[in-house]
Amino acid sequence: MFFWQKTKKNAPQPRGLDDLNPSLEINLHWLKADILASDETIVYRRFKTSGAKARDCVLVYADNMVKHEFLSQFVLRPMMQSSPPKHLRGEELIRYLSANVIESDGSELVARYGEIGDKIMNGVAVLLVDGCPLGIAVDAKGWPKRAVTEPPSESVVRGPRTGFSEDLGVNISLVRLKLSSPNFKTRFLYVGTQTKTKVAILYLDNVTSLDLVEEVARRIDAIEIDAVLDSGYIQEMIRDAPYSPFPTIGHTERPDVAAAKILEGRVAVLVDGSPFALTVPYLLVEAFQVNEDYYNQWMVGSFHRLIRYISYFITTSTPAIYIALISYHPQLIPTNLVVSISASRKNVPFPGIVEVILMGLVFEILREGGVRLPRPIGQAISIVGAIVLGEAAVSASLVSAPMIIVVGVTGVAGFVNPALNDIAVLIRLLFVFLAAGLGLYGYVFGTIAIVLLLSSMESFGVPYLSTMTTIRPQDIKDTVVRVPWWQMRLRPRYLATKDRQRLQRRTGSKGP
Amino acid sequence: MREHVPDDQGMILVLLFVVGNTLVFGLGGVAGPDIWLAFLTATVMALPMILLMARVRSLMQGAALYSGLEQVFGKWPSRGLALVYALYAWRLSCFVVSDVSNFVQAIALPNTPKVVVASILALLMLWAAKEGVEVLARFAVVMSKVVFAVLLVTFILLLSVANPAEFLPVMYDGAKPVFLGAFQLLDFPFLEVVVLFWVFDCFSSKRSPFKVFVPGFLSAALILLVMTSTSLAVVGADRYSVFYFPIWTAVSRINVSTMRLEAIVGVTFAIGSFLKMAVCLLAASRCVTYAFGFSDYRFVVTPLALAVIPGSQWLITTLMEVEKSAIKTYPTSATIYQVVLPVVFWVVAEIRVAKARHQGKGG
Amino acid sequence: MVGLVILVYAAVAAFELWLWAERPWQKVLLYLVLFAGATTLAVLPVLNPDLKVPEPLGFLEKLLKRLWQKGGSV
Amino acid sequence: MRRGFPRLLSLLLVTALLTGCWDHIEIEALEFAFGLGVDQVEPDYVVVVEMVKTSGGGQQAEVEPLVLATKGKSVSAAGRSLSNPAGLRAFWPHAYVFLMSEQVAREGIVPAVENIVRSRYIRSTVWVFITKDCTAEEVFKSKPPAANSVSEHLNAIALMQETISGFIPLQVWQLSQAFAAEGIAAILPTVKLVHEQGDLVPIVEGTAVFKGDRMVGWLDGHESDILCLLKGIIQRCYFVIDTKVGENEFFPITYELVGNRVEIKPQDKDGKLSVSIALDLHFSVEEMGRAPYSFRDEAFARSVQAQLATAFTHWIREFLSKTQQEYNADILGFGQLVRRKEPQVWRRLGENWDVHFRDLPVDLEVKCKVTMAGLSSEPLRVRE
Repeated sequence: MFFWQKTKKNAPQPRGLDDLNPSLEINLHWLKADILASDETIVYRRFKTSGAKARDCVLVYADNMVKHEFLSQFVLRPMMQSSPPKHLRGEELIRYLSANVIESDGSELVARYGEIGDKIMNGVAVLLVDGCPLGIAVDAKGWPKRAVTEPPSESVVRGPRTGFSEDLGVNISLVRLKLSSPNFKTRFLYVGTQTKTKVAILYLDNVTSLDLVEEVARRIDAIEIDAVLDSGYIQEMIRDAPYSPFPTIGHTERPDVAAAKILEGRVAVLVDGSPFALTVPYLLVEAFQVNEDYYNQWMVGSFHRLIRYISYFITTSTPAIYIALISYHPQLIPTNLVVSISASRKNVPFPGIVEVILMGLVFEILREGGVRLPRPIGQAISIVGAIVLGEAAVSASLVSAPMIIVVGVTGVAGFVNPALNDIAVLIRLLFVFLAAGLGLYGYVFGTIAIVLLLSSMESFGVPYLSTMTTIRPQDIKDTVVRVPWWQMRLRPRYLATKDRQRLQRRTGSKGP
Repeated sequence: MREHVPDDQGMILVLLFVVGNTLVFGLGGVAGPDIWLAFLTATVMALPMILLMARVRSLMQGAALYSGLEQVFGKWPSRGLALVYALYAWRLSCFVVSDVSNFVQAIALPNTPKVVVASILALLMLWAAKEGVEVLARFAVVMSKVVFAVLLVTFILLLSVANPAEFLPVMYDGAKPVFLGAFQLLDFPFLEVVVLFWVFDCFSSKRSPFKVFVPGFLSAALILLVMTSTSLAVVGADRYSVFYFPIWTAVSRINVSTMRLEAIVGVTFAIGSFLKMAVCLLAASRCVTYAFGFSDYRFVVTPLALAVIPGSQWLITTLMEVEKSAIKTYPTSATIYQVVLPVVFWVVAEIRVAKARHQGKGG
Repeated sequence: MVGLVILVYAAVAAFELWLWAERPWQKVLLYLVLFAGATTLAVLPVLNPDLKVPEPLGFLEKLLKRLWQKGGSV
Repeated sequence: MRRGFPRLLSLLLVTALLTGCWDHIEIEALEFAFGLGVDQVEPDYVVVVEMVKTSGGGQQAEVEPLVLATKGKSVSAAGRSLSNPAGLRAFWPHAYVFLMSEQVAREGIVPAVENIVRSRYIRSTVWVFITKDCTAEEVFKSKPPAANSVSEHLNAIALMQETISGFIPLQVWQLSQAFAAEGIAAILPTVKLVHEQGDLVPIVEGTAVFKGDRMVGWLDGHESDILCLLKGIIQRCYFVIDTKVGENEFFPITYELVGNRVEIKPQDKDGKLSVSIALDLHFSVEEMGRAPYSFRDEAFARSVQAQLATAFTHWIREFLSKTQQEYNADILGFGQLVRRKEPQVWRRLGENWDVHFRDLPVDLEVKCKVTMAGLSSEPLRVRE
């Protein structure tokens, strides 16, 4: 199915599975010549223990992946000062050192070259002692980390400021801080034949259906890929409806959002090295929900949400409806308007559809340019481009003035729903073509097609339109509007299969 | 693979199916000012048939359609029945496609060949029918919200120009026009619900056929009654039957400043009709495959849908014939499909089920 | 025109058959029969624009009409 | 997952291939027809069209009216043939008004109106007028002071009927409804030209009365107001009545009609049909001139109300005799009312309603009430 599966490397590392040799020199030779060959960031720190029978030791680690003070203070110093009993040999000696000398909290014994290689790559220092066929892996991970900051892609006015960072452990703890309950479970999986990236599945075991958790785990396990550099890889590999442009897996940079989704019965997937948590199942309504809806007063939140739906309608449909109206149904435009549109199009050489596509293209180019360029220049580009080009195009009679408004409104409305904005471009194009061919009825046929596509989609067994395809009052309380919290007594039924009670009946300060 | 439609979605499916392509046509025009009486009469007359259908489905004890049919009627009779209904459903689907393509041509696109609209519709319904009844039901619920919103707005606006005196005098020409109107309504659209018998695969409980069919049908009847009567009160009882599309005409008289609303009604009509034709196609495919003993129906959808394109152009060619088919129709075949066969099979089913129960007790 | 119609229908049929995962002969047979029917239906009206719609129940209709008229109502 | 993709692809492909642009029009190539007039039906149709020409492009749009007249075998044929001299395609759905000359109206308006009722292109909300003492062409060629075109001018007037008064605006669909209904005769408002600052300006005043589709007579502005009153149409018209105050002094006082409730009931007593009209009129006093009286004076108020009732009874009687005896056209729809309320009677009399209508006794009961007197209760007093 995916071509990279075929290029999977199945030639094993020559020495990877071999056991360590008692001789330190041989071990070092193999490490330098094979496992860790041609890697100049690896540090081999030679030293000796004290006492009558000083032993030769080497501490191997990758530079900048470890905490150097920690190693000096809790491994090197006690080792150098220690004098292990003379009679200890081999494995016994290693066990003694691990138990009595090394002061680190995370240490384990390693026996194979391959293991040593993996550990060192992950920021673990390995201590080898002459005469022992085992090494001690000391957990001294310490690489440069980003602080927990406010996520740039999902900023809020009201709400917590924390965002995920690239460290899996930190991320899990951020979610756990929100959901400090023994029901909160995590499960680890490792993905990537090269990277062995750690992936965590987070859920609440009294809310989420275990089938869902199993399904997620099964799909992640089935991934065979060399590397996972971001959660985006996993997102694309485990999603439903891969040919549909609509997202079927959600992602967020915010622990509060992840926690809220888990509380509704979803499963969150965190990937080491990625500040984006994935949440499944993902429904269409979620694209229109923003965490601030829940933090603000409910009427305000509902209004903003309504605006988001309307904007999406505007951004996908305005050009198509405009085209349909001016090229097929001028009778439907109010008389004054139709006269002025007609007048403003008098000297424009192109038909409406060419104008729409031309201007739409220019808009997308400006946007892309603005995104990729460094921020200050980007802004200048978009402003200059938009104002100068628009104005000049109208006075040069290349496009008509109403078209500038249509394209402008379309573009601006698109920014309201970042999650669906990329797809909006595709939908818009489809609608524009259909409207250019059959007028409003073409647009309607396009809408029917899109709704059909959406109705046929599922995300992890849950219909994609779930909350929109029901007329049960409880299930539509959190869709187009958000009713107040005291009204949302139950969790959504299509997700939370076990404990549906969100609100105890008598709690909540002012139930009506 | 069992396809299971939740009761509420099923109800909306029934509702939209009935309302579907009916919305713009001048139904029950013969009844004149007594149109509301015709609607009530037709509803009362249709209700036993709807109950009967629900009852037969309920006798199947929640079994899936195919196995349930064999269990209740026996293998060969039910297959024969399926073949007969395949023809009916397919023809109905052709009619609806032709309604829409004629409507679109008359209202908006006079120079566009009807085949083009019919082909696009056929393609869309092919897709929809292949996705199955679950997806169709979801589609129905999503779209129903648009349809309801449009209907509500147009209804309120129509009220402002409606003249209630148009309903007077009551029964000036006696009960005959009322009954004539009611018979028309029974045939199209009320009893076309028989098609839906073949569409639902299985129900969640013994009672849910009733929960799906009865409220769905009743609310559809109510919506049609309200919309049709209101537009009659706008257009005028004397002019109502003159127009091909009275509701559309009525809406075109609303002036909300300078906004023109009739396009929205046309759009609603297209959506409802689309659902209806897709459901009919689905039913036709299921009947055909069942008649030939296949459990999967999806593979015959494409040829049937492609047959609808010429079918819709051939069976009905002009707008004038659309009216004929919508209002005068084919009373004989309608009676057979909509009344005679269902009644016969209901009786058979009752007898067989009772017998089986008796034997069960005896054994 | 006729050739084009037949060509298009045949192409669609071939394309869809190619998409099938497995092709048991019963299914293929029914599929092809139905497709042939559809093609005929598409071709006939092109060949003969005045093709009448068959009314298999026409005799019943006439009978019924006579009965209605005898009954005096309608 | 293999099936979703080809389906979407084929959908796109087919729609792209199939959607030609048979009905595609470019909006800038259209010329919007705002008004249509028919001046003559026999032997050839004489049709006038008012269009607007748009020009400009860029920021400032300009709109100019353009009036073209032509002859043809039918309204639509003539209308279509106008595209040739205009050089642009006439676009009808935005038409505001439809005018017919008196000659057409006298000969029967069905041949002129039929096209409008049937047309897909012309909306049924077009205003219909009869031109009095002038042709439609003259009306379209006149110069309205404010609006861009005559059609917009007439449309604006029709929309302001409630305050302008003196006519009842009608749209095509209402006309066709009146034609189709039993027991009601059609009416149409009339347009005439008046001199205003050296220009001819079209105004709407009065009503043309029809019997069947032929015009049988006129009602002037005042009679139209009475008609309006009796039809229950809200119209805030002014009535200046010489009101008797005190001993034998008469002062012209201006009253504004602020509310009219009408109840028209057919009554069938012993096989004798009559119609009773109960009117409940509310007035506000707009202007009293030199009349030195205050509406705080109850006796005065009562006398004024009584005088109003007398005046209106008189006017209505005159109006009724004009419609019943002179025109014999049931423009108030008594017949329709009888049919709706007393279907049994209608069965008996409907056949030759004309005859019955001519001598139909009408009971009239007019109640008048002055409910407002502006902001001051006292008249303007001048100290001598």
